[in-house]
Amino acid sequence: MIPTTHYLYLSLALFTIGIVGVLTRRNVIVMLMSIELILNAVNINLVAFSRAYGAVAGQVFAIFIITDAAAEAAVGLGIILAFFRNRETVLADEMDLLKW
Amino acid sequence: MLETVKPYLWPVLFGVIVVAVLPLLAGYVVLLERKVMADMQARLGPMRVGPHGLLQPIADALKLLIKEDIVPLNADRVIFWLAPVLSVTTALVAYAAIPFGPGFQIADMNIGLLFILAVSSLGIYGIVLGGWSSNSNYSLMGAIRSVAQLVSYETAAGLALISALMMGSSLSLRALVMAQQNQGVWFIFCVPIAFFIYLVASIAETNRAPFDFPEAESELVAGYMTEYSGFRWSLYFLAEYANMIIVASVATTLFLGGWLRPLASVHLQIPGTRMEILDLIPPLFFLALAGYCVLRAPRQPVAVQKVFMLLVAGFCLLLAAALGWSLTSAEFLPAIHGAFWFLAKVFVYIYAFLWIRFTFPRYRFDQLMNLGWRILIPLALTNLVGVGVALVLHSARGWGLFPAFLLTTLATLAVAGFLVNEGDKRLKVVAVGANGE
Amino acid sequence: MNGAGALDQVFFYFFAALAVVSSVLMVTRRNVIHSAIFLITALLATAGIFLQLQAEFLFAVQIILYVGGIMVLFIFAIMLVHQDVSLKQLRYSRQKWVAGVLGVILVAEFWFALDKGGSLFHPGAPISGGLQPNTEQVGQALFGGYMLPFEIASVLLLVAMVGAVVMAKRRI
Amino acid sequence: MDEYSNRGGSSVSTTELGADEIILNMGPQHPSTHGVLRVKLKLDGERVAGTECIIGYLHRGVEKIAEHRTYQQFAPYVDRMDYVAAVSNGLGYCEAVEKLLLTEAPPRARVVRTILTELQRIASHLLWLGTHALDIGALTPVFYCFREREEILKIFEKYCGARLTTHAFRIGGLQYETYDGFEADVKRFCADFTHKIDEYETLLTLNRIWVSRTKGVGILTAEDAIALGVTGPVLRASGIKWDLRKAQPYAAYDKYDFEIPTREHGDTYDRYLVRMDEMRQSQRICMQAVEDIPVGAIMARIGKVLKPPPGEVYHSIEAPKGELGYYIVSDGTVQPYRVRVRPPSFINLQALDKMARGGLVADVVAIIGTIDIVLGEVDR
Repeated sequence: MIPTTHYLYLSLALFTIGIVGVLTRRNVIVMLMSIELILNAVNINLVAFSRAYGAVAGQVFAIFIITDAAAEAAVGLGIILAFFRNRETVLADEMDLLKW
Repeated sequence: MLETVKPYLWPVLFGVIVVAVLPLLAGYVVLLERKVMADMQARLGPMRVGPHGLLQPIADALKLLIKEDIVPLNADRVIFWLAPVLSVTTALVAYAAIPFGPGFQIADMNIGLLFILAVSSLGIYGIVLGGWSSNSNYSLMGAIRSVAQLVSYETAAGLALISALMMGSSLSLRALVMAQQNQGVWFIFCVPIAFFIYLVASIAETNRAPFDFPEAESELVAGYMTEYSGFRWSLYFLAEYANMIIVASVATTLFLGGWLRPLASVHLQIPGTRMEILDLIPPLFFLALAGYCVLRAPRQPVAVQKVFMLLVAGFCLLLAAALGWSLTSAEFLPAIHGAFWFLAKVFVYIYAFLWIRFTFPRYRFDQLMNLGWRILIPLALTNLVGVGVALVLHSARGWGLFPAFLLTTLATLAVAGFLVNEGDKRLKVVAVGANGE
Repeated sequence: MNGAGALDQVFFYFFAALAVVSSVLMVTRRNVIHSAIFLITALLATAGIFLQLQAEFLFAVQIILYVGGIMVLFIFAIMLVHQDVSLKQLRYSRQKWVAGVLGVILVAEFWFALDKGGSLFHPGAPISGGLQPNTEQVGQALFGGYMLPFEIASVLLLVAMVGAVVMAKRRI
Repeated sequence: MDEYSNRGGSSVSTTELGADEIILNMGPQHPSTHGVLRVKLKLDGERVAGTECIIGYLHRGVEKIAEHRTYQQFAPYVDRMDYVAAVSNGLGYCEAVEKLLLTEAPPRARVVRTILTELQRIASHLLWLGTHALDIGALTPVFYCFREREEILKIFEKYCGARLTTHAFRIGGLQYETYDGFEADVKRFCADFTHKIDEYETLLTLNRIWVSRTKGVGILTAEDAIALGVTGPVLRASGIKWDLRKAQPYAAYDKYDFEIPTREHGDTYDRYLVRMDEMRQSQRICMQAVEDIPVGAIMARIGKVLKPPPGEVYHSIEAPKGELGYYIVSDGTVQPYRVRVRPPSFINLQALDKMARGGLVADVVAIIGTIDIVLGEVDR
């Protein structure tokens, strides 16, 4: 039996990598992908606990999180595409005007 | 340790069989396609390699293997290499869940259908990455089109499959077939509209005409595989045909009764024995085939071909013998005959694919999207409600299965008529608009 | 330890290593498409972990929705935006050192918490068969106790859909 | 040189959204440009914002060659322009030279010419139908069309020994008498052919996909058609009843009863219907003509060396693709001073931009098919 804490360590690793990705990369698409990674790390936690406590709630919440991720990706990518059409860039530090 | 490994032995063996036989099967599906096409187009098709072109797939495979492998300049080499492999892998993995017969299934998963859907949704990456990494306009446009197409039609296909799930109330493919056996009816007779939607959506999902946009030759040359050649190209080809067999298998399992014999609940026995008359069909079919081959053998032009024709006849005889022998054994009867009926149904489904391909012109891309989003998906949703209503009528109100489904099917058909009518009206508006410009 | 358990462990550590390695590569690759491919690998590895945790339904949902849906959307978007240029640009923004330090601090913090407090979890003895039959259990929970959140999630999706259309459409 | 950059199918990807338009090069090696037409498409997403035809890949200088050949020697060259309708090309040229010589072919020759030309029209339309359907994705009609076209080519082969570039006619009449059984062959073909057209129509005319791919696609209004000088079925599909066989009868067309099929919308579907009806009419003409072929000479008395009087002549006929005109200037020698050909495909191709603009990429393929071009004729 694998101890629950191992899942948590894995989740921690993915979470941190995701955070570092969001903070360091300039490309907004990669930032969005890093956020997906963070959500994914949370899912591992939820499912691991769901298994450990024998409660299905964790899995249900994981499904909600995936739903959320889908919504986030759709809107986020929509914004990126709209932005790219107008400004020809997908770099976060070049998005520095409130109006053009 | 041996005890741990033991339960995996049979599945691994089945897996090896599937992986080994499938490319060959795909090759012969190609031959079948060419022969059917030739038949419909008043010509003969491949006739040179082997009698009636029976060795053509092997010759083609050899030719593709020794062809030069061209990688375009500035292509992303790793992904260019990876993409076709990905395509084939996902296509093959999906076979893990398919029950070819009551005993012949690699893994009976409790999420079998979801597994197939999940794995085949991964197949998109093979196309997308291949198109992107080729560094060519045609490939990229083919890839983008294919993504849009697959994503849209997966929705319709999934919704159509759900109605079969509701009938069988399980996700395990084996349980679904058993449900059809227990209820004594193939689900296609209960939910014909769902079957139709799945038929259309599965043609679109496997990129076959009239929805073959990712590789529309008159527009995009060869779409995502424009830059591929030789063995990698043949991997894509294999994946395409493997996918065709998968969607046909899924449709067979969910709608056409899987490995069940037609009229499975009719037990007409030959007087004096336990054998059923209907079970005699498979061995007799192969006997007839063997007889035909023997008759044709002397007419072949070359000695080698005569021998080969006789070999084919012997092979058919062997199959007939196996099918006939299994009649005497209660243990093997369902297994061997099940596989026969399953494959027969799969081929009928594939034949429908081919028939449609050679009859219809190609849709335009926007028309394809309209069909998917404005007709098929609303229709699938309506159908889902209809199936729910019918099931409630059946189980809670005590209606017969057929009256309940007849009612809802007619209602869904009315919705379909309405949707198509609206679509036509919109088309007219568009045409008038174009005229006005 | 019996064989099945050993297999279980092999799967877990394999998938865990795969997930971590590919997510590191995802953050560090210059080519956005490569990043996306490594994220896909990480998500597939996570799906493997779900399977190992006997959450089969979630395994399928993860692949169908995440890998087959969301990531396809990402790749689609990457193909639509000009990506040749990004190869020549700086990968990381100026605050990368600050971010790195913050990341290390975060890891240390959580690690400390897990290390000290991990034993405080008192899970009951895991149910031997997992939550079986998994799909039915999840379904009943979803349409039973979690009906309202489910409906709210569907409204969320609708809003997101409208939002995405508004964003992406050139002329409405 | 032009605003379009020179990007081929294998160049870097340019489908980014930011740049509003991309350039896609169709051809000269593309499965559906019917030979070596090169079309530069300016695309706004999938919409066509503009097209530019680049032609000349098949240019052989046919008109210049004519100036160094005698009148008879040049006759085989005209077969190589519209090589799928060689008989019609030959008819136009022979009649033009005959006009220049102030002579006429004898009645028997004219009737045989009419029959062969109408058969050629059917063959040309069949080739068009097959390839057009293939472009739109219907794989099967092309084989049916070729099956019937084969019968026509067999008749040609029996008559003059060649199937494609026939050189069937001579200036002043015919070289060969018809073979035994010519009438029977033509009658048999015509009798069968009615059912065959119905067969094609069952495959396509009411097919939903075919209708949705062609109706409202590539609309050419009557005014535009006239302004662009478009002729043939493309013009008649826009609603203008103009057919040289009726307007200025040549060969033996004034003797036969036939109609000029027209439609009014001027879209791809109408052009399809017009050509289908034209095949029926051609079959009708053949049936009438073969019933009574006058007996008599097949060659006018014009002598072996042709020296037309100085002057010029313009003679045009209704080729399968439209008005095929020959403008010949004679300086009294054995060689023409100048020959100018007005090929129908070349003029009709000008309408491509008008029809394709605002449509989708897939429509361009349909529209190129519906114009029915032969690059040998466009480039000459």
